[in-house]
Amino acid sequence: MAILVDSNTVVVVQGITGREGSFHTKLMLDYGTKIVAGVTPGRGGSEVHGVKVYDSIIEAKEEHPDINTSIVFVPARFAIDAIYEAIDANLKLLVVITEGIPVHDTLKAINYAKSRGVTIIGPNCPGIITPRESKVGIMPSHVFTRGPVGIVSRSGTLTYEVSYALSKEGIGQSTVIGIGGDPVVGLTFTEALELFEKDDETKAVVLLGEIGGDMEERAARMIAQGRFTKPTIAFIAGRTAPPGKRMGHAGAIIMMGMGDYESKVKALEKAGVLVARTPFDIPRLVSRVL
Amino acid sequence: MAILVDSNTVVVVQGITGREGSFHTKLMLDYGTKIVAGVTPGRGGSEVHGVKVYDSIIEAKEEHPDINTSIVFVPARFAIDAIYEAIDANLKLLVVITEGIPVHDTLKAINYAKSRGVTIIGPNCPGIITPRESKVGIMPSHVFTRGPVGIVSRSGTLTYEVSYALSKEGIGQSTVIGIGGDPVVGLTFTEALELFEKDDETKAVVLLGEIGGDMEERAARMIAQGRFTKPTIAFIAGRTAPPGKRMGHAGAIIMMGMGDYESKVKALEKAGVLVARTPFDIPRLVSRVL
Amino acid sequence: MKLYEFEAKDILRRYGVEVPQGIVISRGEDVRVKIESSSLEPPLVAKSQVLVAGRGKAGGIRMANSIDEAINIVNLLFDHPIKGLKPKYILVEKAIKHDVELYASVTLDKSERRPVVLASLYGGIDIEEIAREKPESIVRYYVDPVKGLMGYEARSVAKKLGLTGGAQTSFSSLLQALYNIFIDYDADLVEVNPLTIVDGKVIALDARIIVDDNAAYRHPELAVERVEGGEVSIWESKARSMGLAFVELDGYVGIIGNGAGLTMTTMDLVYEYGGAPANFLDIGGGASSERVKKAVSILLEYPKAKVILINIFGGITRCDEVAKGIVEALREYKGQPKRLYVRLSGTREEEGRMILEEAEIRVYSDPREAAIAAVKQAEV
Amino acid sequence: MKLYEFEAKDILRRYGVEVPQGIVISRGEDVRVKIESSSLEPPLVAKSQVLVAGRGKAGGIRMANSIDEAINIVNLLFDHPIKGLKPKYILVEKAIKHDVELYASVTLDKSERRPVVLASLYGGIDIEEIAREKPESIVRYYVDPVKGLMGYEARSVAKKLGLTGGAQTSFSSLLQALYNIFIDYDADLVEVNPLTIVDGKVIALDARIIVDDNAAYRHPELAVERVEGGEVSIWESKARSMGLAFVELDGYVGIIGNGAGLTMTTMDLVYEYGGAPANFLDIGGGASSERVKKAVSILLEYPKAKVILINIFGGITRCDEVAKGIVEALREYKGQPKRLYVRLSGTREEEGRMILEEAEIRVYSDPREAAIAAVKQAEV
Repeated sequence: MAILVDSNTVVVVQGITGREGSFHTKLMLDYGTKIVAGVTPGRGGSEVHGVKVYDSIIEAKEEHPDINTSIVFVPARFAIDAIYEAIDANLKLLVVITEGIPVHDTLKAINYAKSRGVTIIGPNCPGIITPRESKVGIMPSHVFTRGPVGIVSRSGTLTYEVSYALSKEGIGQSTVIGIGGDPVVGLTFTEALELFEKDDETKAVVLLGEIGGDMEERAARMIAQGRFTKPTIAFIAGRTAPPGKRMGHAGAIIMMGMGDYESKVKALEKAGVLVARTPFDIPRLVSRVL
Repeated sequence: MAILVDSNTVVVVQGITGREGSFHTKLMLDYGTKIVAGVTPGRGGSEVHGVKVYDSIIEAKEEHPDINTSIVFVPARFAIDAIYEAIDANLKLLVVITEGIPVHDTLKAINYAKSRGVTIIGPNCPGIITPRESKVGIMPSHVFTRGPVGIVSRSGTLTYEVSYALSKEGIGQSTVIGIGGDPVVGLTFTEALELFEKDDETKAVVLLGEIGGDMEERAARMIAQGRFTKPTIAFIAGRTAPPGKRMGHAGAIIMMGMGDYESKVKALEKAGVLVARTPFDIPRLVSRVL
Repeated sequence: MKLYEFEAKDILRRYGVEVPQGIVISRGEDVRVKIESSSLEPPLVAKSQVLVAGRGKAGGIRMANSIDEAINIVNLLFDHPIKGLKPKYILVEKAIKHDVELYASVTLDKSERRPVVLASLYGGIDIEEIAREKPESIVRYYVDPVKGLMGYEARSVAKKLGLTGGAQTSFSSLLQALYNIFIDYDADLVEVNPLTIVDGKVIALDARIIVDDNAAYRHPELAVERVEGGEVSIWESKARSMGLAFVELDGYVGIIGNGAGLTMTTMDLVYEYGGAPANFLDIGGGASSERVKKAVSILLEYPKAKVILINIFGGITRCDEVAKGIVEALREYKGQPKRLYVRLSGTREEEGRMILEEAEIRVYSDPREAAIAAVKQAEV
Repeated sequence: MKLYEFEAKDILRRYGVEVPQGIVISRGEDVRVKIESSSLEPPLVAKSQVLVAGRGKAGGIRMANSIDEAINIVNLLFDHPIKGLKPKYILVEKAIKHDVELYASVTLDKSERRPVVLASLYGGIDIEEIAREKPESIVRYYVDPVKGLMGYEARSVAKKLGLTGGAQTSFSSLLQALYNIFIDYDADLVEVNPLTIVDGKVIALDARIIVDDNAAYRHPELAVERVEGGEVSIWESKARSMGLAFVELDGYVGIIGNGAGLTMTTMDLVYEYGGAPANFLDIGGGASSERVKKAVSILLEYPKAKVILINIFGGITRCDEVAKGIVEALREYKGQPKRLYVRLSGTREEEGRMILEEAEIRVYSDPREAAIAAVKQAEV
């Protein structure tokens, strides 16, 4: 089963002719991802690693009506346009790799996507992988193996670290999602947990958080309320980080008492989540619940 | 039966403390319209013709949860705010009397209303009346009588003229709607016809148009396509008006070949509509089809 | 509110659209000093800044191949009336050599209740003819007003026109700029006609922006002195300055009504009974006696109106206010007496009727009777 | 990008918010001339314009009861460092006598993914304490970003605070202005704290606007010379000028990672094995060798870092680019040699490993081993 991407995922790469777009198109193709088209305005007609490039998604869909997913490498200033184009073309999943998108743009795009029933992963994220089926992202493929553990993470590289550690211990993954490091992202922890809850293949979930924000607290609340029922192991990066920079008084007022390491760990443990002290303790904790 | 307003219509008057708001509240109350509250920000607690005034619709609804309709007399600069307030308060029908609302504001309000399933009549309109049940508008009551003819009109005063002429001949009206004279209005001819089509009481419809725009042509197309099937009598004001002022080339390109008297009459007659030469010919034509 | 070409071009420039380098000279300024102190080099084009259409055909646009010629032409244009009105401003621009003239605009399609982008490869003064004869050559694109015009949509319009490469990119940026101006300025119309493409870059050669009068209060920055005119008679501008909708016509029966529909119908009736209306004058909804007084006073002064036919069906308009206004206008009027034919119906009809009858003005309840009587009297 | 108080107040003024009459004096200007030529009359308040918090407690705000006193105070403030940094601008304002201090702001609630209005009757420097102790005294209102903040919504917030009459109207206009600024300026925060109410009219006494750095390119008008600083060490500002995320810490193990999560985890590991990180330095995703070179060069120069621990798990970052950057930084470095502990995994790991091993740098595949070795060496 797995969630969001699988062997039926048919991908268009937006910004395929850029440095990163082209490089990772090759790696995704090598992994077996069904990339059938690329889009770069003004570059229609060319080819990148054997993938045909179009000026627009609409034109790509005319020849490949089965496209249902986009991965976006378009530079930050043009990213919102690319995202709207993909939503308007009725794709169902967008994975936005681009870093540095203005947060007001992200907000608009996420609102628009929600109103059209589209899922956005990211921005500023490593993407999503269902091992042995489809990789729509930029993660190093070799660290993943297929198995019963779902992973959802705010940090890209930490995801690789943990997946690698699990794989080395013979524990595979159903789907691994890096939701992105920006302050506002399309798919949140709780939304990812909802999807994992419904996925029979996923027997346990690893949640990789960070200090800041309250996404971990929200996940903890969801688990405490019984809306997510599978065994969960968490790690929160930043235990030893000094208190972060603050944004005026408003940030402090909104986040009152949330966002620091202790708050997150306390909330998660209270909800019955096993919290690992280092990422390398995760495989042991996962084995315990499987 | 009738359409949109009837004895279940419960009204809040927005801008009730203004000159027109107060004057017409009295006239509507005299007609029997169920006005249970008025709203003028900052004037909450006062009374107008025995109607209690609130600072906001939410506060009015707390005491009168059955409010389902608003009539808006608020000055043009503040009208969009009043309209949004009424939509957000989940009212179902808004009658906007206010003249001089910027067209971009109207556009926004209409889009928002549509997305929330709310009907807006107007702006810059005389309102709607279902004789002997409810008047939500500013029309002179005595010209209307109850009967089988629905009227939908772009012109306020012409509506009174024709209703009066019909009533004098003993032909009553089911519901009479002045959709408003602004270039962009919430309820159009075709939308009104859809409602009259479903109303058993309405046996024939009088459509009062004007030169300019293509609302009459659209109504004609609807009738020609069989989407409105009741006998229809039309009058188009402006037969002898000189060609109007034009707005750049764009207006001419959009309206290419539409909008003038001949175009409208031709389209309507082709669709089987009886077109009256003067408003005073209408009763005779209506009698013919009833 | 129509903006002058130079105002429109200033706005376009701020939205990143390329327009020819130019300067504006106001009436009374030293033309030579202004041109010589600018960095403009010939060939130049001098354009009379008026708010009426047909300026080119009326000789309001002239080329100059030297600075001296430009100075002469500007002086000449200041004295050259366009549709009866001399310009207050002249725009002097670098002339742009160009081979193609395209068209682009954003306006509101009032029937669809959506903003629409119009674009064509064939711009210039014949655009309407092209729209009639080759409608398929004009691309229409409806915009979702909640979303705005996204880049990919603008590009699809440019591509549909057949533009490629830099021209496609530049043209789509232009469309997005026009759309943003349309929204930001509460515009009825933002039109660039013609525009040209030089080295893959769009240049706006002429520009037209009309701001919604109802929203003008939001744009106090558009404060340049504005001379509406040329097409408008002194009577029309007099009425407009009082906020009344007035159109001068060729007949002899002066007409006042409330509401455009009823006023037009009153004109139709006058024709029906063999007369000809001298004007269209709509006092609008809810007119005060003061407003009515002004309207009646204008028609009393207006020489074309031999008689005055007033047709009022009161809704938000109150007949007593109308009657008061009529009586006051007559009281103040010192000129040649004119006969008034007044029809009153609706809100406060009785009160109004009493006021008028006290002033010995006959009140009709059937507008046909009033129209017939007025036409008859006017023919005397 | 944080705006200065005077910039924020300029913007507020343009959005119709009343702010005290005032002038800005830049370092180097003639203070006497500037104040005397203004129409300011005592009592005045002089405010050091810095981008760090806690200015009031650090003596950056002073009252003056005469023009001469104001001149003295301004000169004094120019020489008075706030958190280590002397101001470049001083704002001199008419002092507003006031009894109440309220709070209002618009920011983005990142969890709700919605803009939120915060308002309280109890503003001033203790607002956070109030938020903790009397959270119910702060009104939060979430805004539908598609619709914006409508007047009726702003009024409901003002009413919830207990404001009535003119104060209610004025406060709701303020909230709408703050929201519009929030949107128009791509702001992370628009905050007025405190504001006061005099004769039913809101006056913003202080103002704070933070523009999203990622959107700063859209606001070229915010071009005043900006001295970030005070709280930021020279190492931090050096790293930032190269676009690197750097935080100075008190330990001795220099740290470079890719991605905030992994970099923080590397710090956590150093602590876990008994060491203490000298810094946080995240090279971000997809760093070029040039960027890596800059990061490594900073840590080589950075005296607190006795050893350097580099932890890279390549995704969009390529290990070969990282390796090249490290080698180049070492090649150019002329100072005291430092030991590097490099962990490489992921994209192009093998290529990276080869480059480093050629340069005789040991590459670890387990970050724990690298951390243990680095901590051990640093303790030598």
